Amino acid sequence: MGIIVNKNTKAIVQGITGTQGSFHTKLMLEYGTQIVGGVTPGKGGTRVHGVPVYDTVEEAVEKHTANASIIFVPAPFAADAALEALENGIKTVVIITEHIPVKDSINVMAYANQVGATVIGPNTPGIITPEECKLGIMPAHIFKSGNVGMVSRSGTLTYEIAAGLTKRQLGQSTCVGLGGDPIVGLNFIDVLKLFEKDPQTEAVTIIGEIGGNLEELAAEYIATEDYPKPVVAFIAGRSAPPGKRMGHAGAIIMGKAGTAESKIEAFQKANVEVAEKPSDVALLLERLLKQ
Amino acid sequence: MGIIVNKNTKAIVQGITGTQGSFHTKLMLEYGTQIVGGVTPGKGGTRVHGVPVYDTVEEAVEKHTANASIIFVPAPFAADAALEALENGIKTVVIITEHIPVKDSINVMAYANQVGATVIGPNTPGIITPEECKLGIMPAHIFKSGNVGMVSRSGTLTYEIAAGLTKRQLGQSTCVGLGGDPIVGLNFIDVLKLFEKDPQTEAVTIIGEIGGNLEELAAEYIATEDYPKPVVAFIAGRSAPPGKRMGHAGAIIMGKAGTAESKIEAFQKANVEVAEKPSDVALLLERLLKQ
Amino acid sequence: MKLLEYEAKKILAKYGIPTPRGDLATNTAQACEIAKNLKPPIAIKAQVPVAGRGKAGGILFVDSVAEVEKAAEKLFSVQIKGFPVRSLWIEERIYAEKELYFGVTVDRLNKGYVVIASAEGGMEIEEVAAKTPGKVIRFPLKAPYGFRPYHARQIAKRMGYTENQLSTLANIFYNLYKAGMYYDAELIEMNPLVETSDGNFLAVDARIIIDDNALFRHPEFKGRVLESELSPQEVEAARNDLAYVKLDGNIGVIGNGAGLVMATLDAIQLYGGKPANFLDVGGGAPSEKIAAALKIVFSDPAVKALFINILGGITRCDEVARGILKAKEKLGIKKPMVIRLVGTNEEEGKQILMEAGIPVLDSMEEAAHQVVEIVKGT
Amino acid sequence: MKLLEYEAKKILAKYGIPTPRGDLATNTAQACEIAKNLKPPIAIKAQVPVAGRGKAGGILFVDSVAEVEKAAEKLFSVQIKGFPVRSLWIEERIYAEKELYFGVTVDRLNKGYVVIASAEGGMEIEEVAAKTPGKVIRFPLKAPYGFRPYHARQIAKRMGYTENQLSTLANIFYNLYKAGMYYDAELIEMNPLVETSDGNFLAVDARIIIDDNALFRHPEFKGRVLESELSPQEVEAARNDLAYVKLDGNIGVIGNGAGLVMATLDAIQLYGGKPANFLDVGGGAPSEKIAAALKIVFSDPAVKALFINILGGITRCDEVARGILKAKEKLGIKKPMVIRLVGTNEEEGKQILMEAGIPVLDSMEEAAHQVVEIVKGT
Repeated sequence: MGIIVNKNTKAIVQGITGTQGSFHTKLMLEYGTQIVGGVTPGKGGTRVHGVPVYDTVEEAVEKHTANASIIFVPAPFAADAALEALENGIKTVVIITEHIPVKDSINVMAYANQVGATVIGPNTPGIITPEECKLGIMPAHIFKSGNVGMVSRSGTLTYEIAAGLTKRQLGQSTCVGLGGDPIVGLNFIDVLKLFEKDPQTEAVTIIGEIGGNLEELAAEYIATEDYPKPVVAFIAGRSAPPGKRMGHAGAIIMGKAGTAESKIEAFQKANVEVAEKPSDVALLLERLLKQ
Repeated sequence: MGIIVNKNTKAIVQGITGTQGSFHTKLMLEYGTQIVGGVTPGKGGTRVHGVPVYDTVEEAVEKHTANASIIFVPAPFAADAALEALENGIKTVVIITEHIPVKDSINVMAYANQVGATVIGPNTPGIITPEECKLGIMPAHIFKSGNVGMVSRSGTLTYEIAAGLTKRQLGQSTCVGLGGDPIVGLNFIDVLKLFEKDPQTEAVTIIGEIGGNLEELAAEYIATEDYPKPVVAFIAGRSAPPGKRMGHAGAIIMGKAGTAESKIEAFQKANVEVAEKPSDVALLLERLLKQ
Repeated sequence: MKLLEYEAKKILAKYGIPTPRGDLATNTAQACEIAKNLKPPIAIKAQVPVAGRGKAGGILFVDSVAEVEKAAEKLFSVQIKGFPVRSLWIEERIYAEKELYFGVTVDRLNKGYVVIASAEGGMEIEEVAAKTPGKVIRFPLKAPYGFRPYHARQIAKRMGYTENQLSTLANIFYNLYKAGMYYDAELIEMNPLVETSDGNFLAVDARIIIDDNALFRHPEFKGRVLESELSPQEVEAARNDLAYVKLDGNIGVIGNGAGLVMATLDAIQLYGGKPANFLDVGGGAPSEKIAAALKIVFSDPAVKALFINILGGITRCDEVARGILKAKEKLGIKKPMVIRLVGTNEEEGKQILMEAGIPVLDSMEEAAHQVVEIVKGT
Repeated sequence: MKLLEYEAKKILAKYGIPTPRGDLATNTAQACEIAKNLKPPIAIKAQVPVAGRGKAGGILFVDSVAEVEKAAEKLFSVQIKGFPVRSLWIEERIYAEKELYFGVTVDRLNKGYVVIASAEGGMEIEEVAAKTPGKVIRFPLKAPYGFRPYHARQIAKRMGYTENQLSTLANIFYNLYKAGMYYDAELIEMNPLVETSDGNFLAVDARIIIDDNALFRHPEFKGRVLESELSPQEVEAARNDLAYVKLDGNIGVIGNGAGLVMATLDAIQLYGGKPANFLDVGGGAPSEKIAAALKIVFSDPAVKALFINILGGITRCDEVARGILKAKEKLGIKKPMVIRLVGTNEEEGKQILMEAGIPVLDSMEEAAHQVVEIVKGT
């Protein structure tokens, strides 16, 4: 099971003929992900690692009843690719591409909201439900199926922590990379809600970092909703100097939020254990899961 | 009763301080329409014929729980006014203004559709449910409450026919002016559906004219749905020379539709009586209602 | 506002859409000069605001630069569908491997824009659409999202294009849409959009009609109205904000509201008469506007009698009556007038006219009948 | 990309937003020349890309044209928050009856733009927001509809304005929004937007930050990057597409992925060390990029040892190892390095380094501990 993607997910790869698209298609196929088709305008009729390529999402969806898409399309065209997927009925869209203009991302999220679809990213390593489905660029071997739900804003730091969990035999239900951009499709709370309903998930780890106030809001949510599963947080950036705020407007929106201090305090107030080092996450989870 | 507006309608007037807005506010008040407020940016705090004026629809709706609006705002700003009404929860918007750019009207209709609101016009004389509510600029004295539903694309021609009905003691349930623009909020079929459900309406008259294919579509609807109330149609423009089509695209969309001949033929095929002269409408209705 | 071919092509070029090499000539010498820089064969195209110009002899083809002079002279000397030729577009003639159609216009039913495309374009596109609707793609656009690059690719794909041609064509489609939206076009179309033997695409003809109501957003077109293309009556009507259309009968018609005026024309015809014009004074016309309307109608020598049909709502009958008297006095009108006047300030209006000895009727149909009889009697 | 005040004001002026009369000077003589055409008192404002410039002495006010020279000379001779002053904006000083705030920025939570406005703007706006949140209007915008003229009027109204001022202010708000959208601004703000004693409004200071990811849509800013405002290391990092931030410690850090690098800095600090920098090589860095990263870090004389923390995903450990050797050889690096290398092609990478006599660790925390101990020992 896990959340969002599982062994029944049938995905297409948009931008499949590019270097990254082709390379990761191979890795995702090797992992067992059902990649049913690829899309690159002008390359319809070819194949990439055996996967048929189409000119439009319309055709790929028609022929393969795909329900998910992973996007490797270059930034200037990535939002258009996401809208193409959404308009053609794809309900899970993972946008790997980084450097997408924020205005474009805003339009994608508004449209996704309107059609009731889930967008992961942009600028995300993707999502993996270990041993079922990997829609992303994360190194597969560090994950293992289990009962810890992971949700994170960063890439390699997540791998670091996931590898630590796996090493201690703490498998993962699903690991979601929210994406590093200011505008992303999911926030911590969205994913917490999904983990709450997922029977496989018995504990959750939130990997946050400085900037924004989504960690603070997640902490507040956990406290006010009395979140029923144990949560361990890790926040990167404790040693960072006071960040540059985005003008007065940024300061007004954020108030005191955004620093590691503010985030850690918020989690502690919500009775969420905060790991000091990446390797502590596994130790804290072990203890909580034993209780 | 009637459709769309009735004695419970509480309306605001957008552009109330303009010449037309002020003049027709007076006439609508005299007719008994509940005009609860007016809106003209920068004129908040004043009064027009005793009606309080606000700077924003937000305030007017908040203070008076209005549920309808009639717009006299000049064309370049009229679409914005309509969106303001729709966003503030107004569910019936009558746009009297003519010469609104079609691109603007398209956006208004899309938004109205999204929020489930009814737009009448633009470029319409408005709507009247005689002896209950007049939201429009039609001369009131020619109307009389009764059981004929009227729906029309034109202004004075409707008055001509309404006056003819009233003279012969055929009162009207509601008279809807669709508006003369290419993009309007309601079409004949929408109004036919409403009249079907209205217990007061016992017969319907459709007043069409050359151009477009909405009359043909209405005829088709009446035939295929076996419309349960008698309908009489009048089509203006029998003597018009073959019209100028809008490029190839127009010709492709319309096919043979658009001429008076095509429309009359369509109605006759649907067993709808078509009046030869405006005064015949009353005669045909009389006969049908007696049956 | 209809743009001429050369104006439309300049806009297309600005949006990166390939068009044949060419330039505009307002006289024969200029036409020859332009032709020298082009590779024959050459097309010489009359710039007139009408469709079907090709069939009407408005486009000539020549095989050498030497022949341009004669062709240009010929076109400058004729009228195309009633329009004098004031300028020519001289361009390289393109041989089509295939003629496509692509356009964007307004779709009443869907309350939005619609894209129309066909792999079988050209002059016969309407017939293709009528006979084999399956060959024409109708793609309604959803506001406020509109037409996006992937929609353009879907259409190019459905038209049967692949590989580089798919992307090239999709770009042309998308750019045409952008041009249309920027210019508030009610219609923007390329027909034919030609596919050449080497697989390239060029817009060989293009048409743009700009939404008159949106001209306030496009001050660059201010003062462009080509009065020379209108009849004197049409110019006068436009100046007075009156809607006037010349017809070929002998009964002048003035009314308020397009629907009512159309119904008035119908009634005249029903009783065996022939209307000389359509003239709508609109709503709330003051006496000066009414007087101007009379002047325009009577300036047509074919008019033997006038029928004025007013149903006063915003329009006040007394203003109409005063306008009629003003015009009668000023122009010394002797021809018969039949006047139907009801509605706002009806009594006052009737009184004014009756005092001047002009009878007024209540029924439009009776009045129509009467004016037809009068003209029959003349 | 942060625009300087004068660039922001030129954009505002283009969008019809009133700003004080003024012009840009790149030397003192020019400043005096500009001042001659202004009505004193005059404000002389250093053009530096930092907030809080006023408090840092970057803005001087003088009461006469004669005093401009001295003030300009002074500003050209100082640094404001570390930035040399290369140009001055000379403008008429405006006395505020009231200082307002208005800005548009990106709101993560609502996944859209948000308008922020306050009738109590000025330098203390953050404090106003923190202490009396009710005095600050937050107005989230709904894509794709965005901010419309009536939203602007609603906000002006909520700020307490009526009559003509309401419309004037709403126009300013709406135009600022349009400018922000056109330029893909992550932030566009006027602070203060001044209401003068005669009831007019002027944007006395303005800030625009353009979304770097959208610069491909704005070729007009190409080549604008003010390298003179960056340290040599930052310039070198930008050229190599590396994310580098100078910190004030003595342990150099290189890693892949911003989160991992941050966690690495945290670990160093946890064990009592002080990081000298943040350097993220990003994903899939080839050996040349790794070598460039080492060069940048070691060009900082404060660095006593280097910690390289690589968790290979797209990044290949063998490439990293080769890059380290390249740099070591080329730069003759003698300072100690602690390397943690796991993930894709880990074995190959380890082998390459071990053959060169460089030890490799598996645990980032162990490695962090080790590098701290090494530096303590130096």
